[in-house]
Amino acid sequence: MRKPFLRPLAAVLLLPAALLTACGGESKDKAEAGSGGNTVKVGILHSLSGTMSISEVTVRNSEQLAIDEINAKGGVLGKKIEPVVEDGASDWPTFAQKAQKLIKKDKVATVFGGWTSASRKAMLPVFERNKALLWYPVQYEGLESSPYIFYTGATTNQQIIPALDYFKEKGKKKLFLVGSDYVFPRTANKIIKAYAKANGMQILGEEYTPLGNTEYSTLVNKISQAKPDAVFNTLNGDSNVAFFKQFKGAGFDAAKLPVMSVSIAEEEVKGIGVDNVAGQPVAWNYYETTPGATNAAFVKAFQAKHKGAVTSDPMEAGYNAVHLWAAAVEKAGSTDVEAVKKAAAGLSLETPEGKVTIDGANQHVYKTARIGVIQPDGLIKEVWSSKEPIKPDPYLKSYPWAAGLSS
Amino acid sequence: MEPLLNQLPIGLSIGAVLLLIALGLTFTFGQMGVINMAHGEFIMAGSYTAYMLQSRAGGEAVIVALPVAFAVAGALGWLLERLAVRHFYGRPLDTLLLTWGVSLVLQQAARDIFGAPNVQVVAPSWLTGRVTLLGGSLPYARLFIMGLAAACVVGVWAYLNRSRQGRRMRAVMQNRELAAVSGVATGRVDQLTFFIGSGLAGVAGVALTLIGPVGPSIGTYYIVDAFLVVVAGGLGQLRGAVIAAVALGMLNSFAEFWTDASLAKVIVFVVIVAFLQVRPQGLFVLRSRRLT
Amino acid sequence: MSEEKDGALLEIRGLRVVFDGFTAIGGVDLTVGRGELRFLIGPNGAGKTTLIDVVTGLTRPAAGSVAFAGTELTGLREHRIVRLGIGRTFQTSVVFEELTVLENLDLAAGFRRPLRSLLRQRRGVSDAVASALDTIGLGALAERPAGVLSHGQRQWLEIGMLIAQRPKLLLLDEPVAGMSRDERERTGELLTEIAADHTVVVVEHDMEFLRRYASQVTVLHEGRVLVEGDVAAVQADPRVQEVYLGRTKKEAA
Amino acid sequence: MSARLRGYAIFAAVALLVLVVAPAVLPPFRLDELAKYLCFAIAALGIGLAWGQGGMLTLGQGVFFGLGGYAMAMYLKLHDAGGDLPDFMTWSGVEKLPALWKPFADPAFAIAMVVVLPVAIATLLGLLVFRQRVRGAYFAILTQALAAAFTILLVGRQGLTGGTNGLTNFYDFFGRDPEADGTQRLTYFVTAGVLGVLYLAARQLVKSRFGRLLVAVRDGEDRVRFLGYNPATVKTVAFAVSAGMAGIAGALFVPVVGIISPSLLGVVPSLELVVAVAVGGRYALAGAVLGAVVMNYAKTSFSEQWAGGWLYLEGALFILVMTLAPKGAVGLYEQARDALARRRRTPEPAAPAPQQETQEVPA
Repeated sequence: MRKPFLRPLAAVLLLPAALLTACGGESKDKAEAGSGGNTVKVGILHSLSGTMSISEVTVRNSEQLAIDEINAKGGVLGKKIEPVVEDGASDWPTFAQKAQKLIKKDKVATVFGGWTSASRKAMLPVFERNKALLWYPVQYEGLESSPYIFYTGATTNQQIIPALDYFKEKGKKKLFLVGSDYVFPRTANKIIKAYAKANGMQILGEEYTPLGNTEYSTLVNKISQAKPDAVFNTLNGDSNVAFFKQFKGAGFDAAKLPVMSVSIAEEEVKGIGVDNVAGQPVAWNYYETTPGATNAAFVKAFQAKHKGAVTSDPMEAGYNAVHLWAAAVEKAGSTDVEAVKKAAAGLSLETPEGKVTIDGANQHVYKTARIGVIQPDGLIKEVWSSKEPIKPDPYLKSYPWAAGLSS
Repeated sequence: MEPLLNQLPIGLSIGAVLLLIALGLTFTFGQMGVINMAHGEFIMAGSYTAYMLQSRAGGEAVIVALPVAFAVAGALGWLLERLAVRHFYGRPLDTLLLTWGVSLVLQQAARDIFGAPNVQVVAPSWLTGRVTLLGGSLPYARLFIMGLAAACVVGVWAYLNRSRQGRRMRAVMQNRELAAVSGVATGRVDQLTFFIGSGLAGVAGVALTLIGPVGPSIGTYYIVDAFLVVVAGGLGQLRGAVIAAVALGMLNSFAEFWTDASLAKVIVFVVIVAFLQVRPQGLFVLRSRRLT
Repeated sequence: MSEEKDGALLEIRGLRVVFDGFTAIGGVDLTVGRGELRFLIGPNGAGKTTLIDVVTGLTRPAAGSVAFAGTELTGLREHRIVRLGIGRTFQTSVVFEELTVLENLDLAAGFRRPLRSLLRQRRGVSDAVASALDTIGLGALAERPAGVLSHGQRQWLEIGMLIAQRPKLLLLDEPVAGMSRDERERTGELLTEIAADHTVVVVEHDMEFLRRYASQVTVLHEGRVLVEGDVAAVQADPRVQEVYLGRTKKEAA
Repeated sequence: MSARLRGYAIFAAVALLVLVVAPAVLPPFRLDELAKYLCFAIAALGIGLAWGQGGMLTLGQGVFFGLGGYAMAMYLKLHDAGGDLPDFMTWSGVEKLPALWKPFADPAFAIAMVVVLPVAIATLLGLLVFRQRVRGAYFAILTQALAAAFTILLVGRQGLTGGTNGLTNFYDFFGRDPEADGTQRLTYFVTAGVLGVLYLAARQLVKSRFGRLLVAVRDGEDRVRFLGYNPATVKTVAFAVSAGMAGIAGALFVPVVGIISPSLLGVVPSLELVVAVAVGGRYALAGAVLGAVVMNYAKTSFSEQWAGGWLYLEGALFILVMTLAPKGAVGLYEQARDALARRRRTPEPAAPAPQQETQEVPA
């Protein structure tokens, strides 16, 4: 063998190792310079590329807005907030690794980030082991309460259960469950089934489709055969577009068969096509149309930066997360994780969705549940609300019918 | 029994979608052996063409867009053939990877031009109704897609079998060297083949706006299915593609009806692998005596 | 090779091959005895190569039987047939250009080796390979990749690979096509040498080559056996002259 | 002979760099990243073997990566649960440990499965597919569909597999905290060591008679049949070996990154591995390793700077490599080396060019 196999291998490992070395050296300097100066570093970790970027970029924008607002008022503890933005690339392991980078290399005071359950689950051990703080801004499936995560989106008893209460009030007794095949829909449907059992409702069908699925005629046929009173929809992303187009194509609309969606916010309505979803109910804690001066200011500030953009629930929850963290830091007088956690317990803040309070026991927030109806202009109008903030109960301990769900 | 009967037209309409997205591949993959991973992005180009025309043509954009999308996607395909693919004939695996690179670039370009979120294409008002068939309803949009698929098949068949250009194309496919010696300008034929194959993807893209999302990643949703149709149907076989598409559509429809959507996809894959055990070259094979 | 010189090695009976309705071979009987050197000739489309394809398993016959030393070959897969002791070359020589001449031969000699020896690196040169290398006279090029060989050298390498397989029956498909005069001469010598201790069937077009090296000849025409006999008799046969010279002269050239 | 010695010397130098220099100078976070790249390099090595040497373009290598990863993660999950149900099963509504999981409580079984599962599945698929002479583009598409189907299956069976979330949150990696710097350092060394050993083994395989046979099958599968070998067997073996390597890579990935999930094994990650191999140079094993490390490094650092740009870069790089340097970086290096060598000994008629330029992979 004349061909030296090993020589190219040298080039292989030398090059990146050299690059990494260079990088490493430089990063060490940076980290030391950053942590001691007169700024406070925070991490922002969302998918800026890949399938989830559509949604997550908007949250990054609202978090950035909150940081700008705080900095305009002098920052926290007299120091400006310096965001370090990382891309989770819609890939869960990347989230874990980037979280590690933010904590270990950038030594950030806290991280705001994540959207999918999977990304949160991937980051969770990183934050717990390193005793670092994550603020997670999206409604999720509950059954979790990490001491190092603050959950500013709704848990199930602040979104799913109120939506069911609404259906119950409207006299809907026969439900059909449609969801994308992943954790949130499966957990949500488990809760819905338990609720239905306790409240004399019937579940006529439960169907899951792969993420990114675009063929819904069979599913729509199954629904029309089952003849439910209402559909509970936990589909995700592009599947919603295909589902609603084909649902409408088969002759269904909100008057004939309401479809309660928990993943469609103002952002998504445009892509689905307003005429396909107009009149359909959705369940969230915040809408762009939510009344109040705080929201008016938020919407105005956001749209000043992003022309023609809408504001949605997760964006607002991300915006709140930054403000809540800043308030806790001020209260604690330090960015130290344990001190911030302690100060955050019971902390209240006026936000676009109204007054929210952090529940120290599980680090979720009290939120008002709101059912909205999609308007022909693409915005969502509130038609029902829980009147006052609901105490977060991620394990549904206060619901007797839910016993056994979280065991 | 009735719900089961409903699945028949549904299966047919899924088959029509599969056929529409795979038809272009019977040209590029079938006739030329080029695995064009950017095929999905040509579909996307067709969808965005409909979106762009909307502001001018309004509700009829979908109809106006059909020929325009054919031209736009076809031009993209032609460009791809001229700039890159033609250097790769005889190296199908390399083309596969090359065109995948192209597909990445096109996706990101769409994201930068049209934005990452899905956009809305409004269907013409006369396509919003439905007919009742076998106790279930079949939306006009689905009927339209079936009709379009049928029209494309007839068009392609006529082109391949009745026109001089088409006969040349088939000659080049069956024996490139011989065709070249017989005075067929194989380079021209290749360009045309690629143009038509990609153009058909554009037509499919327009049709898909009626039932699916319109966004930068839609190509990735269809590409694997499209190739499976061609693999099951047999290389370059129009007949095979039609039968395979309808069969897979039916299989999908009934498998999903009895199980669920996730399992249906797995079942389709298993059936195809099993099928290839019986017919490794797909449904229809052009027999030849050549070694390799 | 010490085979008994009597009895048939290859027996083809009633062979029919059909391609999409076209009958390539329409009922051929052919017997090749042990130790024989048999030439198969015939104009284009006569079915010569198809016949070899059937024997080696590349083409499935529509009807008929092919027996090799008493074993039925139809339906067996190619490598099984090779393992029974039948080797062939192709019209357009196929050698492995990335591999050296020696590696090509070594590979050909290898299928009888135990499986685990495959995982070891080749050390030294086995007897079969050495003698094959010697026979084809490419010793000087042993360590060069086969890609650099000339057309003639490739054909010899293919023949060498065939010998290295130690087959009982060799099927050569147009071994001198496209060769220069010198190369033909060299190939002819090679053929004589091989035929001394192998049973060989040669498909050939080249009449001059045939005259010089053939003994027994079978003439195929339109999928059937036209004539069989020794060279002189075949050449003198008017039917042969008609199919060769009467129709297209260039084919006989 | 001297080339061979030099080869060993360089291998030793690389080993020194990877095993001594990098751990000494890199901060733990970067070292962990490098470990991740090395995992991908192991999988790429397998692709180099199957595709570069054997001509089988496998677009479903993520499946085998996943099988290895899940086998390892299932053990870690059960170990953490300590007799209870793993956390994700609780919230997926699973009440009893599924039978499939039970044997994975035994670490020896789990580690064996890391290799056995991918090899078994690849062997089965190979026998089915190669025996029927499904190859080239058909094989590529089938493996791609396999990757798609496998991800859907994993995601759909949440109670069994953790669904889209995958398996994560491990507290105990063979008695150590997987997030601790010390453990990460250890997993780095283990990964680097495994890569080194597998590289040498793969190289030995390539040089063996089997390796020569594999190249022969790549360049002329039908011809090989007439040498008395069954190409289906040869290909199946190579495919299974490459699957086994992917499995090992996946298993190492779990402690290194702390998660295994369907997003790592789908169509795109599988393709990206192949891309890396092509960029590095598919015909040399070192090229595969080089490609995997460099491409993944580039991806990480690029997405840190300019997220959307990575797709452009990856796509463009790929188009350029395929058109201008189909043999990848290693091919360019060899060309440069040969050109240099030719210039040095000027008067002598140049040695025959290193094989033909356009090397065709049989369809």
